[in-house]
Amino acid sequence: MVRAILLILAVVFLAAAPFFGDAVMIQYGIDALLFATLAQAWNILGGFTGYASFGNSAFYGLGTYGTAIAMAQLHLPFWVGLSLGAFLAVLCAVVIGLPILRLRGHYFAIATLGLSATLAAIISNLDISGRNIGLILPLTRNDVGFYEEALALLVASTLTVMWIAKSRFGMGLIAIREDEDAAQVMGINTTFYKVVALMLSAFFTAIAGGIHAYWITFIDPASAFDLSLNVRMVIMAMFGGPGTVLGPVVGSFILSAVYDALARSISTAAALLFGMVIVLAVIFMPRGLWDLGHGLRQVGWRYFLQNIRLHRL
Amino acid sequence: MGRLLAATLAALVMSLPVMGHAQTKTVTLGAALQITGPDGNLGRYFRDGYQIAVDRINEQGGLTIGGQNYRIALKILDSQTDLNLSVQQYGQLVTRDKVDFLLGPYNSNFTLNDSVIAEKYKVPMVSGGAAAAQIYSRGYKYIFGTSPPADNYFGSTLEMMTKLDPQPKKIALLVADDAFDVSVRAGVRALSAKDGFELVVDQVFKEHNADFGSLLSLTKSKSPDVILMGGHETESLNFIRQAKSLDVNPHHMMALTVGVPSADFRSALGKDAEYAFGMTPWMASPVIRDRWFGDAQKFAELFHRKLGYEADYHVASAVADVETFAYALEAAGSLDRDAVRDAIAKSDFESLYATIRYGETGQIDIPQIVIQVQDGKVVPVYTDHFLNKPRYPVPTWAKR
Amino acid sequence: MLFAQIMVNGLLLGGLYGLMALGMALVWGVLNIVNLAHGAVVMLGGYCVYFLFTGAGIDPFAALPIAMVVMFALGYLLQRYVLNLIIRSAQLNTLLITFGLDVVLTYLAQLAFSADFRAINPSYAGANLTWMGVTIPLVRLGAFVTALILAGLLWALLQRTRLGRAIRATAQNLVAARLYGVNPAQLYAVTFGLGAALAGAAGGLYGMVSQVTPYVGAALTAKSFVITIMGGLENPFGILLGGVFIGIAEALAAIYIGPTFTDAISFGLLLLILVARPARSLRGA
Amino acid sequence: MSAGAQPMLEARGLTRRFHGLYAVNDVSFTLQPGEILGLIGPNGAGKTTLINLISGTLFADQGELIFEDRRIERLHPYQRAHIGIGRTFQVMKPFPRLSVLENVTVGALFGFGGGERNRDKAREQARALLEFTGLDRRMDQNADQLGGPDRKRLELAKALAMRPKLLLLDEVMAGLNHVEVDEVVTIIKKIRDSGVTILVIEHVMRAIRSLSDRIIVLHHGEKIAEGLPDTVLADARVVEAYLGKRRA
Repeated sequence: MVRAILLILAVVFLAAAPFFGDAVMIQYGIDALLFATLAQAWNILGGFTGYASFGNSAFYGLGTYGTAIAMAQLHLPFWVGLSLGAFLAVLCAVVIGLPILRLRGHYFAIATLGLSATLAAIISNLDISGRNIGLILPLTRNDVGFYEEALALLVASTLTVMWIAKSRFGMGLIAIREDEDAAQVMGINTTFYKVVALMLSAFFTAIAGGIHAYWITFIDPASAFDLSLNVRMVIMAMFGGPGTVLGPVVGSFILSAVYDALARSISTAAALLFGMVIVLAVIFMPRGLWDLGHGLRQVGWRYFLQNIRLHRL
Repeated sequence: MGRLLAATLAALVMSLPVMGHAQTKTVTLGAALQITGPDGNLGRYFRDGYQIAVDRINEQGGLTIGGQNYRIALKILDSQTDLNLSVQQYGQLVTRDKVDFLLGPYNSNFTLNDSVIAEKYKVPMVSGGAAAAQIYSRGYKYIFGTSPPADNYFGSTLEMMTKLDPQPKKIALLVADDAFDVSVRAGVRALSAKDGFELVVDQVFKEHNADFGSLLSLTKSKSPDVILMGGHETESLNFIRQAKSLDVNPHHMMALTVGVPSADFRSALGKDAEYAFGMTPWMASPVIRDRWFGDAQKFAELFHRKLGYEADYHVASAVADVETFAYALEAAGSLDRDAVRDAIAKSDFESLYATIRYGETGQIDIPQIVIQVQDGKVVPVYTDHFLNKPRYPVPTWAKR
Repeated sequence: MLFAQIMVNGLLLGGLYGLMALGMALVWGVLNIVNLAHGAVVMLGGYCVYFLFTGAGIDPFAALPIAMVVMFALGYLLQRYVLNLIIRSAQLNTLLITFGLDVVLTYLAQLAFSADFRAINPSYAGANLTWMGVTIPLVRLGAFVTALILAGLLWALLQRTRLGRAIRATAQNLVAARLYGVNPAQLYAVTFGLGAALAGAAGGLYGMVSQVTPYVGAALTAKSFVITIMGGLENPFGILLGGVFIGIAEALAAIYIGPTFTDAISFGLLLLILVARPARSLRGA
Repeated sequence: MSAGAQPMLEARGLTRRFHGLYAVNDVSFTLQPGEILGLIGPNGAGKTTLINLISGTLFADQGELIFEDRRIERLHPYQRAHIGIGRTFQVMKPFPRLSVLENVTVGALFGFGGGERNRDKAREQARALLEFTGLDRRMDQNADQLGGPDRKRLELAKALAMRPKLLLLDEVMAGLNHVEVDEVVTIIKKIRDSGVTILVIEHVMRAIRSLSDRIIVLHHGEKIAEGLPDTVLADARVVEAYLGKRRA
């Protein structure tokens, strides 16, 4: 109960923030909120079922292009574009999810990566998507509006994950992560569960892509299907705690802030330090902040050494 | 943290002289450039070009705006060739760092995105490294560019070709699929239809393509008189090296949109750069006068002395961007953004880069000078008349 | 004639592709690490050969073995003191850590060598010979032959030596490897080092036919993925064959479908092969 | 085994090959409601494969499976779970990072008839089963922290939570000491008394003899004997194939 009240307060605070912060804060906020949504969306499949998708950038790209094609080429309103993007992404999740969700481990990761690269290559050859040149959307001077939309999307995705974590459906997803063969013989329709998780993941990812497209007003295949964006989703979700409700959100807020601070103060070496942070995080806190919190409370700083002892050769 | 502290201290020290003159005020220009990351080698041209122009203007007493003496300050951030970060940083420059005006990043793609910030906050931005038509055709009012339109890049080359003997007929046109090169292609197609050239090869390849084996073999099989190639520097470099190794020789000549003017490019190619035609909107010539640097040649010498490498048209274009603001600020007589914006639109001055006049859309239109590598040096060959004798027709790889 | 030329282009390019993927396949097959920093190691190998050539005047082909030794050392250290620490962690973590390493190596290279592109340009770089109307670039032929030799050496090492048998046993299971009396930590590091050495050789050759910048890595990693999947993890020559297949497919696609479709073709093929293979044979790997 | 009785499960000519080798070859048998059928045979005889075929973890190359009048050989494992087939794994498959209670809750949430929809009710059922199997003390521990015997119990509790009509037990007593074996035998008998039909693979002869109503013996994938425990265990071929091999 206390937790629920705290969360509601946090959301109210975030919703009110743009009326007190300056324009950069809002801009930074939009980015951070969208990233958190992407991490949370990745978490639905990656965190709960353990299927590490590198194809979320494909859903992001479809959301982006759905919105852009609707607005720039067909002159339809924004919400129609968002729906089109989300529809394309969810459709793609069903069609491609069925065959590739049979693959496990690295093979699944690479197939999803191939999906994203293939879609990017196809989009860059289509006239309706402006080929490799990209599309220009109309300019809107309403960053506060974009901020609130991004926040609403993050809240919606987090509520969805909250429901998953408490539901029978979520229990099924977790069972798949823990042992898929066992989950099957216990009566879980694993294919169905995985595809639904992928669809949910695709849905939120696509909407985030659509909002970002309208905000930034220019998209091209390289930015819409950016693999490094996908890697960032994974890192943020993993850093926070995969398969938890708030881990991915907290993780992505922290990493966004760290990255932003690095990029601002020591510009040139920021990416380098970010790479090192990833390496160190994987070594010393491979299960994310959530686990780190528990671990530190239980065994203190020895938690870090314990991780190495547990995972080294 | 230590670095942050050091940076703050440095900033303080740098701002000291300004504080010393109570009557001198500051106008700040800001840019987020690709200092690191894949575009880092070209981003630094803009950093150095902006910096040398600002320093020079300040050394010579700064500007007089509305009767008040001003110095120019420059705030440059490194976008690390990260598009998202670049947009964020431009936002930060405007709203948090409170810079007065914006200078553009390198390349069309970044400018397409970053100019949205300029438009959103109604801050004039002058960009020196973006030629794609899309940037200027959106009806935006606050973006200006000193790169000539992409669709006319090969204009002077094709014009020259009509005057060459033997007269070339068959053209192989190969361009990348990015915004800039697609515009280049559209221009060549229109012009070659007008001038009666035949496009025997007309292919678009993927941006960042590294292997041209198939395209070169196809080209060879069509035996063109001329190869026109449009792509980034890396693609152009691969293209020439692979043309040599596959023994692909156009009968008469090969011309490239980018690369030839850059020393980096020529030294990477070594002898294979010889005879290649290219283009530049700018040469370090003593006849191009400039208020602060004297003339273009003097500028080039100064630049080389200070920075240790050769200035090319990117650098000159960057200087012209800063000078655009200098002239416009003096003309507007205030730092009011809309007044300055209108003054920029009315720009008409001689710079070491070219005569600066922005067209309807905000883009400058100046002709490309056809250049050729002759004995390892870049020699201007043609503008609307021959400047020097081209080495033509070009010998085959085997006969060099 | 054009067709024959295209096939030869594809074949020769494919050999280089195959060599690039060889190291990745070895590490993947034996250590079950999909190394996202693979392309970065290729890139470093390229710089290594470049500096040996321009700085010390060593012929690029002669510089390959030196570059391989240097990259072996780098790979050995990375595995021994970094990757071994997390080898039993969740599979995704190996992806993440190698991604982090990729970023670190790329930006270190940028700091050390700047973003300028470097082409390895020996006097014979553009030389070629013509045979029945088909032009064969000498450097690419050299690269192809080098790829064959290195694949052969790797095969011999794996099949004919005690070390090789220990490495193969490790691929089956770790306990079996202990029977060879080899310290697994050592063995892992040696295997990763071998993979890096092969990547280094590929980098040197890549610098000769193309150019090296700190940022070429990601594209090369992606290409290696595709080929590794095509070629399977079992046999070095299978990998080379995978490379040749992709090389030819791309060369043909560039002419007969359109040059902007090469990526769509190779990644589409990757997807197709993964989806079409029987699920069981891919499980758990 | 009167001809008129309706069998719980009937297998006809079940066959499964791996790389051309027969793991299970033309095996037929029936299982009556309320019966405990013992399945024995030396290592590699195909016992686990047979259970995999019944639970759907593997598909049969040939043969038919009839469960309560219904052909099921093409059903997916989860569908078989829904109609009432539950199993344990020889190589135990607990959900390692879930608590013991959660592990069993999963069984209750899914399993027969699609399971209990409400997570709280499912948890209550799971709690009851943990008491039944003697695991209630370990309820809140993670499954990967359990010792061997407790893992066996957990495996059993998970399968029971599915409320199966037919329970397939794959070596639930391996590695247990005498006292523990007796406990488990008692539990299994109780399960049967509650109306569950059971197929049990076991190496512990003492247990199989006291548990089974009937026994079938597999050897090299083929059924070589079937009948009452005492008869089968005295069969010369069985002694040679199975016991003989064990002594060697």
